[in-house]
Amino acid sequence: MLLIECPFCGPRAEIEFSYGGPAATRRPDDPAQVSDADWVDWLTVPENRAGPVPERWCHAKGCGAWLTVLRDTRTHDILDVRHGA
Amino acid sequence: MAPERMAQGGRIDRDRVLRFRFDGRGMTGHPGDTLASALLANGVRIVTRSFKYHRPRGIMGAGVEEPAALAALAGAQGQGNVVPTTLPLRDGLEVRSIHGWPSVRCDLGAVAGLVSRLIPAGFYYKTFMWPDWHLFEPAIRKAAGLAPVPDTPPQGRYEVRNAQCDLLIVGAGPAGLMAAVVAARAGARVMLADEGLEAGGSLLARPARIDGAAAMNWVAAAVAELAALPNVTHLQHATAWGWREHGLVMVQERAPDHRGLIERGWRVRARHVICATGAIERMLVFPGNDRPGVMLASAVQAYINRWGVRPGRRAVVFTNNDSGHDVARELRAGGVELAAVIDSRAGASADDLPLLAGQVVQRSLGWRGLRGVEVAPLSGGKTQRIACDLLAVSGGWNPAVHLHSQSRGTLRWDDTIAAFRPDRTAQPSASVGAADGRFGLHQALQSGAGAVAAHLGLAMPDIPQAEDAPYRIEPLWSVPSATGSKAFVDLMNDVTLDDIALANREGYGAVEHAKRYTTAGMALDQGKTGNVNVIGILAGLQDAAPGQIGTTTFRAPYTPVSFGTIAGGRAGPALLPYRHTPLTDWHIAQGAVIYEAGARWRRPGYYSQPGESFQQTIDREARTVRQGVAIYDGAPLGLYAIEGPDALRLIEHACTARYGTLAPGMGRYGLMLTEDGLIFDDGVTFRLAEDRFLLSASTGNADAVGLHLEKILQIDRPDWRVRVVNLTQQWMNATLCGPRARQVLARLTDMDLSTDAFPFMGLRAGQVAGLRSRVARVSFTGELSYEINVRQRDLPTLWDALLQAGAQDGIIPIGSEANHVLRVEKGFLSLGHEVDGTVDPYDLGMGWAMAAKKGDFIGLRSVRLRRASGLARRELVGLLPEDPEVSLPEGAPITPGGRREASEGLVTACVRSVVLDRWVGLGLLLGGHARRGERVQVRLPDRTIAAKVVAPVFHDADGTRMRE
Amino acid sequence: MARFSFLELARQALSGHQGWPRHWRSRELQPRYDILIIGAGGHGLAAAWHLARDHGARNIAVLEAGWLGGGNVARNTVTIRSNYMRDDSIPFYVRSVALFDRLTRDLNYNTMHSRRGMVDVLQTWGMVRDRRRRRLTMDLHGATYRPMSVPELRRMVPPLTGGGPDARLPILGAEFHPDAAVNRHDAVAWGYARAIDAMGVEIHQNTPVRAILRGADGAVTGVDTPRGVVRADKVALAVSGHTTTLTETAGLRLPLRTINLSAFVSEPLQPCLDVIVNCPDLGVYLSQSDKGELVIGGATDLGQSFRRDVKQHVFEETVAAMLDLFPAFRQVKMLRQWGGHLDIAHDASPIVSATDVPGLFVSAGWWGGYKAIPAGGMCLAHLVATGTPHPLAAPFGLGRFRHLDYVLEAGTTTAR
Amino acid sequence: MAYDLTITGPARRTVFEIKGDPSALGSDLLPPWPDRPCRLTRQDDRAFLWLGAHRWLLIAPPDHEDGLDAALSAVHHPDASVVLLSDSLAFFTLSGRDADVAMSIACPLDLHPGAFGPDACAQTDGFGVRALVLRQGDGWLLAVEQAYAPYIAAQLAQIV
Repeated sequence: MLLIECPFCGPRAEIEFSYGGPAATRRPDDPAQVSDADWVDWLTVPENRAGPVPERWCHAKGCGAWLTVLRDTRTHDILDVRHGA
Repeated sequence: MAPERMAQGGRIDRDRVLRFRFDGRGMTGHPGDTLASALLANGVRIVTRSFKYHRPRGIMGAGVEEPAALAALAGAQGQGNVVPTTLPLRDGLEVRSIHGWPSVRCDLGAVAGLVSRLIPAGFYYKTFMWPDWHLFEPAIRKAAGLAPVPDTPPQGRYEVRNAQCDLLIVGAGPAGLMAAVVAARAGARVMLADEGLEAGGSLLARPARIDGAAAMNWVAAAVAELAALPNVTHLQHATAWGWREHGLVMVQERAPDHRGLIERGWRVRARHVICATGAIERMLVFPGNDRPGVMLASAVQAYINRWGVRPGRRAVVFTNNDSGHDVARELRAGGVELAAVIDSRAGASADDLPLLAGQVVQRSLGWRGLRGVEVAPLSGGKTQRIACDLLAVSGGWNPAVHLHSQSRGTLRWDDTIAAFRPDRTAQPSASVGAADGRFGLHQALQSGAGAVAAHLGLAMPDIPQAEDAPYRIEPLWSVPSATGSKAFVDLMNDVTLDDIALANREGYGAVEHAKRYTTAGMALDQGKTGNVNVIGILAGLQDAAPGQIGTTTFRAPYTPVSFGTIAGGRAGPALLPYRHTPLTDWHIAQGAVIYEAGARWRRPGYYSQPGESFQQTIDREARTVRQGVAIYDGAPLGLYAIEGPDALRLIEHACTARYGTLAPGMGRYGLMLTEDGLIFDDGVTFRLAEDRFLLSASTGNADAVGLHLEKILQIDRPDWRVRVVNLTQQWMNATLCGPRARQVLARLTDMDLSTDAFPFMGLRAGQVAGLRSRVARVSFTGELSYEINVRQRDLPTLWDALLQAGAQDGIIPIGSEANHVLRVEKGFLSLGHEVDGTVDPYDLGMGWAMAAKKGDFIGLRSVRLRRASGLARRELVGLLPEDPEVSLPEGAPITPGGRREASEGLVTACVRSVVLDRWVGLGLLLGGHARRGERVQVRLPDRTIAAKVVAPVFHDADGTRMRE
Repeated sequence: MARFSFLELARQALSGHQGWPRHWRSRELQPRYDILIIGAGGHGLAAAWHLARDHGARNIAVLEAGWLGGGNVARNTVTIRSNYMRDDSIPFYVRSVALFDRLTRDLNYNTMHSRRGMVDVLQTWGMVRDRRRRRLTMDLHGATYRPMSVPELRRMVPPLTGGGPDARLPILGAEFHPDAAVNRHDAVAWGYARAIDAMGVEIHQNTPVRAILRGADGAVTGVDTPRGVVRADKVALAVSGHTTTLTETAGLRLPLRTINLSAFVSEPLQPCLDVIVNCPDLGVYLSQSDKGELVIGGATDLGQSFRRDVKQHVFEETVAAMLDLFPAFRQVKMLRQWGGHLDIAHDASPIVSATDVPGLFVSAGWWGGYKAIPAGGMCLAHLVATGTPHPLAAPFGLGRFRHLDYVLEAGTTTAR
Repeated sequence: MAYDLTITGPARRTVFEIKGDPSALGSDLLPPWPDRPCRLTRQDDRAFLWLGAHRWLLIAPPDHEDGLDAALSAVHHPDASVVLLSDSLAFFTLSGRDADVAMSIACPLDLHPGAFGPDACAQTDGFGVRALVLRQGDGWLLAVEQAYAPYIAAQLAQIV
């Protein structure tokens, strides 16, 4: 069970959070202007490093903040947590 | 008194007698005994027959390391695979030996030992193949499994507590206690957990001295000091069995002092962990090293000093290190005749002992029990026999690195102690004392205190005075005579030196391969005394250093832990959360069959009446809606207030429809898509004011929709000025539906209910039954319908008022089954039926809900991309079985021509229509929109059913009934 | 290859088992092969076996970063089944189950294959509907579900005493899947390894691939390892969990993420469970091994992970779910637990495919990939040997993502 | 030994959620604004909790509802929402010598006085669902979504 340092609430157990998937780069403002290939890449290809990856967690049972968490997939070490993207 | 109990000594309460039975024989022991010490005191030598060869086995250890003996408890507290060395003796225990038939002393299965040459490691991979494994499997399975399966749940409860601390100290031996005292005095929040029945660790078993007095005096003082401090939680008989990420350590407390509680689990979140887990003695590998009477030297020491039990009358000690010499002296002091000390080290010396340096035990002698040993020089030469009934063996000591290793800490091989010891830590922690390979008593105290001082930034405190006994070792992984005989490296799984050699010869030399091929280290003891021997043996066979061979993974649990302790109070009715509406109890009282619908709400499925069949009930409820008036409990419907200048932008970004054109007081149906362009949810959104909306979500997705909207706002659009507030639990609705709904509602409100004043898709605030209400004219049944929202506390009042006001019109409550019929008749989609996570709005013929003109919204790009590829899609159709009295099973495939081949669609729903008085269905069919009028075949295993493809609506296609 | 049999075992016993040959050899790494398979796990070894046996390929090397059979083939719950939902998936798994059935004979290595069947315990009406849909679609492709009453279920699984009318989720019914089997997972890896070694395929353990090498034309030319560069025109990846780690060295991006899935076993008990019991509503499944251990699996961890560990709360959920149905197991003890990492595609269906890099093939996205080993290996071999997808794996090409034409087995895409 | 624990509830209290920009509200009805996250202030039986970056909860006795509603529901500000949520939460109290033990079974949060002082408040996990936790006297106030009240009551009843 991870211990995630919520910027508002402090360190909290993983069971307080909802997992929101890998953090993609910012959603294009106008997807219609994005090529098919780039859209598919944005939509389906996550960062999958054996190392730090950005992911979203919502502190759903706590303050409700959506967080971007940089977590090392080899160790679970959390390198950064920030509110929002 | 039991025959082998010494006249005095030991930490047992001799004034009290505990009576127990072993295989029917009455025996006695004392408080403070373990089952093992009591059995040994009663002269019991054989307690187990081994797994594969059915060899007799006795008690060899004194704690969790026990490599051979298992027992079973019968009666109310019955359980199998009990390790006698860790079970506190209780009055009335009914103990059985394991795996002996007809008895452990005379085991017919021992015939397996006679054919043992045929069954080396991995033999089953090479045979039992013809004609088929199934021919042999039942017999093999019968031979397997040591313990009977309990047939009733245990009497009592389990619980799990969460705990947090600055320092978790695992182990209350000298190093751990010292660490705890230093940390506690400094004011840190300390948790001390020790697997033993009482604190003291190795000091319990040997006559050590601290500050010039008996070491146990120091232990008692330390325990008392800790007990008096409010910042300390001290648990005994509590094993730290698993170390997870981020400082989470799992502890099993085996005997909590609490009524009705069998065991207690702890989830301990520790800022820092001190591993003071001690060390475990290794076996030595020689022929017959499993014969009852062969014991670990440390266990012999413990039985003499801690339990006042004489494990034999005439002893030989066999060691490769200094610690065996102390045991020899204590044996003599305990009144056991010391025949010889066999030390494999040529340079060993001890003037006070009958030492045979540079010699090894070639083999043990005896039949069921030990009668003597055959001894010879390690370098070869003349053998001699020495009579004895006890052989104390010490192969050296392994730091108990299990927890450190579970935390991802690394290990390194240390030649000076011939063992793996902790190297780098991966989580905030330190190993101290013997767990760190520092086997001296002074070293233990010093490292315990030092680790805490370093962590807390304190000056090194004064520590009590103690001596370090010398520890020198020369590894002896197996004696030369061990090849070609039964010299065990794993007793529980009956793995021999030859098995390891065979595995190595056949290519299974990697330590994980050897383990898996031979099963060494995979039994209940997880190889605590034998695994490093296996590594040493492999190193010898491969001409490598043990450090190059490496270890297998140290996996949780450190010792077996009951499933009850893991689940705690979670089992049973509290397994999963559930939700009640304010009316759930009413529904149950009315005899409704309760379904657990989406989001774990308990809702009525249908209200059966006496004498009615299921179908009759559903028909009655559905027909009442079509012809009269009914109500249903809509409490769980998801509801969100969306407020702020950018409220419209958020809704139009999240939903497919257009809302900018919506007048206040009106609502519009829309879909929510995933970014993959697939339908995720649907619902009606009302505009309350220019910048205020009410968005409804399906019951099952209500929580997910809230998360989704917040994600948009917090991640993608933090600049938007809009708030989302969850009203699902605040406002709850009862929905009044049917052609007479208006006249019933009119009796309870003075709102103008005319269609002009209150049109379809309108929302009006006012009083209903004297309650503050918001009424929405929406319909999920296709009939005139009013969704009356009141505060949660008011819903029962409203419900009663509606039933009373509608009584003269024959109002009834309906459940979700009837709702299903009504929505299918209308072709309204249902999440979980038509919407199975694979469809987009066009597939369902709802392209009209895609307001692309408004610009981008979530899912649009993907829908367009997918549809541009021109791939054929499965589309929503109506299905009329040719025989109106035949239903189409939900989920049944539609195949081309009804052939048994890949499907071209499926039936998503099929109900008995109350308006058409026949079965009607919905389905998803490849290119279905263009196939109306076609005849398709629903394929079942034993037959096909023909159905006609029609438009997916069977009642009031133009919607006048709900609009008028 | 010394043929295994009871007679041979008896003959070897006379010489103290000194005469058994190595099951696979250690050899010099050659500078060039026709085909390189990366990963000596179940899928990689099976692919090599099919390449050698079905396609006559011999000049093959299987490169393994650690010890052979040490990936997910060593850390799963040995559940072999074909109870899938979609026409795209079912035939593939039906074939895999059939190939598993004869694997012991094909390999002359006892995999202890036990076709004991699996029973699904159904506790919500939604799941009853889901299994009916599966049953009816599976029937089209020769896989079987048989509905079963609750009394029949309880007779078949005596320790299943929970789930009564007052339970949190009462049991509503069951479906029996007679095709399901368990076997001995290590034996599968070792049997393939021994068989391909005998056919001349080289297995190189402790040979991690650091990078995939491409030529000026973009096509694969080989791989870089600490033991040197190894050349080949065809490279196939079967490295569950590490697929993207390797493809990124070739500049190839794939819709995969790596997650951890854990399992655990109990202490050995006398036989009490003759079938695999699957409880989809509660998310737990269990069987009993021939050694008597209960082998229990549950849900995956949330979030990506290259750890092979256990998330405590996921584990607790699984145990609580099991105890709800098997309350007497409360006093049974857990003996061991472990994790394994696998990669999961955006649509949660497998990928057996050529890639945009000519000569580079991937077999990935196996979620429950143990049951897919024989057919996965067969299809990968077919693809590598012929350059065209095997019909059974045709739905699992990477091309499907180009048009977002997902194979949605579970009806959901992975979390985003 | 058994636990010394008294449980009351579920009960309703007056609850308002305030979301958005706090400067939009300047009501005299509210206790002072808490100055740190996950802290509360109290005044006249009312507690004012700061529970999220842009989210506050006002909790008051049941009979305060009408007065507060009249004053607060009128607030209409482009950057703030004030919403009556009294019906949304069910409140339980836990008191007795072992109330802390019961909370340690219910909840993973560190509730040690050093970590969770008298003015602390938090939303966290309680028996697997979202729970609001604050101190009340020597014991605890535990609030959950009201639909879960029967479930939580059953869970608490198991702690004996």
